Amino acid sequence: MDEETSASRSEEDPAQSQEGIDSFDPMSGPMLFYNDRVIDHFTNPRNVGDLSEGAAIGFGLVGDPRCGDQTKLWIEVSSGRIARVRFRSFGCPGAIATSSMLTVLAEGRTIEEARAITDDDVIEALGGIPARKKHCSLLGVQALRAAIDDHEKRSSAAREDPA
Amino acid sequence: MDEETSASRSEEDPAQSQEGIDSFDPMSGPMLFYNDRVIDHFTNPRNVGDLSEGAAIGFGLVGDPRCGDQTKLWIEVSSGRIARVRFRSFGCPGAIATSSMLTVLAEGRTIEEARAITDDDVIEALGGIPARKKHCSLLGVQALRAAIDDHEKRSSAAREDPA
Amino acid sequence: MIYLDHNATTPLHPRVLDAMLPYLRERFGNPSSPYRLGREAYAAVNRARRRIAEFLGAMPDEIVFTSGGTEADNLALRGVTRALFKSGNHLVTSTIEHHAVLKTFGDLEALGHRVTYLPVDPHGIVDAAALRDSLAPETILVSVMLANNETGVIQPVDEIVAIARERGVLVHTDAVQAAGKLSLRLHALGVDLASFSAHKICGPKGVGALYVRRGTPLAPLFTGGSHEDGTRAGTENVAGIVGFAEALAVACEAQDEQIARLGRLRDTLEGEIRARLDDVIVNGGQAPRVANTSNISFKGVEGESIVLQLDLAGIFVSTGSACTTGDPEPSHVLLGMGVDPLAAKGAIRFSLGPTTTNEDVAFTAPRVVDAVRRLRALSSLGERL
Amino acid sequence: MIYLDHNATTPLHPRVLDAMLPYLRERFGNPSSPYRLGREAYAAVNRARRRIAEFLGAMPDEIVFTSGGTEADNLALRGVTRALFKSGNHLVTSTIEHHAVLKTFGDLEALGHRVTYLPVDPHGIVDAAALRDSLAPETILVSVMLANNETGVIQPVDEIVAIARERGVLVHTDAVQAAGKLSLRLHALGVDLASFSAHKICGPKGVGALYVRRGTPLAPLFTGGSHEDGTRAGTENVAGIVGFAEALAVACEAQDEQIARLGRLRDTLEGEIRARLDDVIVNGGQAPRVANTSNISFKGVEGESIVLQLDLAGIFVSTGSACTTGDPEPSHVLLGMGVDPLAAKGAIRFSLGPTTTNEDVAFTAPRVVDAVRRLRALSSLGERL
Ligand SMILES: Cc1ncc(COP(=O)(O)O)c(C=O)c1O
Ligand SMILES: Cc1ncc(COP(=O)(O)O)c(C=O)c1O
Repeated sequence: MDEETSASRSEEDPAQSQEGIDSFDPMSGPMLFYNDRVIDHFTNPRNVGDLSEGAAIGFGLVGDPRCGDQTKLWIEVSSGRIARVRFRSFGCPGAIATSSMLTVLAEGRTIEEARAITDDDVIEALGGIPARKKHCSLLGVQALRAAIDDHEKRSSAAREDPA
Repeated sequence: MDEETSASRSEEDPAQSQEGIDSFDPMSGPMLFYNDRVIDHFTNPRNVGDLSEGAAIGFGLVGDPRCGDQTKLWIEVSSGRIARVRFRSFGCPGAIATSSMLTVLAEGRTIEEARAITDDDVIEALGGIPARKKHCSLLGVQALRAAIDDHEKRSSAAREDPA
Repeated sequence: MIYLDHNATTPLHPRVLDAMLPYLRERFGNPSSPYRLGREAYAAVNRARRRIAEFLGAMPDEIVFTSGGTEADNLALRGVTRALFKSGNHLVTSTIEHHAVLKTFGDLEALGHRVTYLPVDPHGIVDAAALRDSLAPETILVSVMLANNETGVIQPVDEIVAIARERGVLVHTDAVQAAGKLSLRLHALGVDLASFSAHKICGPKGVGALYVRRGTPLAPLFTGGSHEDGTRAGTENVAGIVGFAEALAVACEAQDEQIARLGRLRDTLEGEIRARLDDVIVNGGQAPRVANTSNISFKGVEGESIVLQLDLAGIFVSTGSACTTGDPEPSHVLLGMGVDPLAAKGAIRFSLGPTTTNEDVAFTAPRVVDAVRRLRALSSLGERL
Repeated sequence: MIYLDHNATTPLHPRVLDAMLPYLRERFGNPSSPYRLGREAYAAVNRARRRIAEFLGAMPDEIVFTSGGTEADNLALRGVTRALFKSGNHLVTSTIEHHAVLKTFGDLEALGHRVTYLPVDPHGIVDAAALRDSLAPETILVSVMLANNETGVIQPVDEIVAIARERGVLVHTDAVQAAGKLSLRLHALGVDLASFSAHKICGPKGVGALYVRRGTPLAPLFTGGSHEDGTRAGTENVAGIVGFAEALAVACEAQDEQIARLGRLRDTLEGEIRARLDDVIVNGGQAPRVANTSNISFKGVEGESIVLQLDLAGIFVSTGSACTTGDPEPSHVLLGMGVDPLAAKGAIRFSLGPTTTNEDVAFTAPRVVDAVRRLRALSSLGERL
């Protein structure tokens, strides 16, 4: 037996226990062991949608849906801050909930602050997600960074070509 | 799977079914699946004991107790018939019951008739015994034949040496 | 709660529990024990064996009890392979088998056997003709399932038997998802080995059986006491075996009626969903299927998200075979049929059972529609449909 | 009915059945299913795993559920042998193991492994010193049971571990007859693998476990879904696993008290029999034994005849291990100890359990005496005693 997989079986977060369930390991086993906050963001995702083209906009696209999940993310930057953020995801509940939480964390932040958001920040804000689903949380973070890059490219293009 | 052992699983004699038991295969499985007649001869074996030495006596001993069962059998012959027969057995219930039944079948028979008794006769008289126990029924039959041989040897010795 | 995942497992039928309880209480003997209590247990195991054999069109001595479908599959494949290792090392199966079969062939490959995987057509039917081309002098065994667990598609096992027989090759079929859903007459079907699992037919978990046609060479998977004629050692799960027989009895008694009823419910479910959603594909929908199973791809959404949303609504369905959930890969069964990977990722298996009602289906269909609409509305693939 | 064959199997404790019933009724989910019903089942299996680990002094991830003691033994022996086939092919065991171990070693010999069988002394204790001499560079595994099923004699597994450890050889112990009868702290004992079976401790038949110390190389016996961390495929027997944990809990809670009580009853039984019959030998009576087991040879009679006569009186005992009854050979355990074949054929195993009462023993002893007297009176060996 592999020490790592095996060990994970006994880890446990009692906060994760749900009605009718004696106790279970949220970090292992069947993958839909999501906590209530994740389920809330899956059920009522924040900031779903898109933003129309414009100089203040940045767009990021991450993930190939044929072999995983996909997230698209738009930001609108105003005075160096993320004024608005929107996303769309094709993916599992983890992908949807982490993208949603990411938009909450990003909104109102400066570009630098937004770029510093990590997948661990997202996971922490959600109160944890199943171990096998951790890669999902990277989607939103990467899409945000791509959107920031895109916005910077556009703004420098706009500066260079102010016609 | 061996055709023979396998086939035996489905053979069944409903007459063997006992109180509290839906139905089972008496011919296979755990070995103490004896019917009531066998159990009667095991519980109340007929003709247990021995006969003291004498010209009319024949003695047979069959089986090595270190590697199987053992039966000792005595006959007393009178006018060419088996007037009395006694046995002792070290063995499983099958050995005891078949030896007991054999003595019942032999008593009163002529020497020729007694010699013709087969293990199948004993089994039939008992209403069947588990397949794995069939070899037991040979013990009594062989002991009887040995006793008849012994008796014949003694009588011819007596005839030759009528002192 | 609406349970539409009967291909994953089923609730115990009340008659099954009633049949088991005496063996969990006063009739606790070990079937190998030589006194009355043991004989009673032994008789119960053999009675179950006879009943099961009768329902399956086989002989009692051809039924070997196991701890489930997985063990039955392993016993068949590993047992024949070992018994016939001198005759050859080539094995044939299909790309859409259950993991209990596929992973076992994978392991046999690692041990030096050669395995051919027969392809399936777009309807999910194994290409029996391809079997003929794959057969070699060293082929010893073909294993093709009777009904697929994800799509319900019925496989041409009779054709496979006909082709294999000509060449003296043994045939195993994983019949776990066929029992209770199709009429099974094993002697008539002509397979040499067939696997069954009690918990798929309202029996208990942890019990199954392997049918082993008389004369079929088979080495045991485990050794010990001489239980099951030496084919499978270990104290028998008496209560489980008794429950298995009762479950099969219940399933077979009501089989024709259930098949008709579940077929109608399944058609209603598919009809309602298709009437209200575009870009929906019923995988295997054009093939002969067992009546209880419907595998539907909803393009543009991921199956797991549908599963969770329905779970929150008290409806239990799955994305595919239960033991591969947790696996982010799209179904090997659907990919094997040539389903587009995106459609495969949006697949949901609805599997109905004896307790499924009209109301269950009436409640479920609109919630599926809502879930798919909502998820499509937030999907990044909206425009790709 | 007086049941004195607890080493063959045990009645389910009522608390065990109560713990199982919800999983045979409404909590029927498949532990691999991703929705609530599945998670509930998954949680139940893992809770059982944690409880069992705690009672055995192990970690939860070191417990692998199986279909019983026989499968656990096979998984250990075949699994290590396969995982370590590159390291060597020499295995060591004893002459008094259960058939689940002995026959498996026999099969491994047929597959080309070399097996050394350690002898036992006249008290039934495995000669641990002989292990040292048998070890070779290619030795990979030693398997010696913790308590013998026929005599109850406790084996020097700690010494065996000490010797094997020095040489980097893995140690398996069949602890099926030790659970609930001895304090078990597996980490402290130092074995790498240990087998358990629920039905020997008032749990259900068809469930067992293998303890696999972290880091122990082990190949699976069967493949399929990724259950039990990939070590043992197949849908879990949820109710059985829950019952197993409850049974171990019941056994461990009352263990010290039961050991003392059963020891007194066992001594009474042996005392009454010896006081009233000559030519009686308590096999292993001079060795440390688990408290519930008494193996007595009655010279001049055959064990099976005693079993039947007691059966007719409503008392259930056996001649030895249940799964070899039906086998006319005298016990390999007793012969291994050097017991005279005639005495071995006259051996009866009395094995007491939690429900055994003073009255049971008081009723049994005189009936044993009567049976032996009657059978001796009709025995052809009368004069040989
Ligand atoms: C087709 C098929 N084969 C085998 C199995 C395995 O059976 P079990 O769950 O009894 O191990 C299943 C169920 O998971 C199945 O659907
Ligand atoms: C020492 C020992 N090992 C293994 C086993 C086999 O366990 P199971 O009956 O669960 O297959 C038994 C019981 O028969 C036993 O006594």
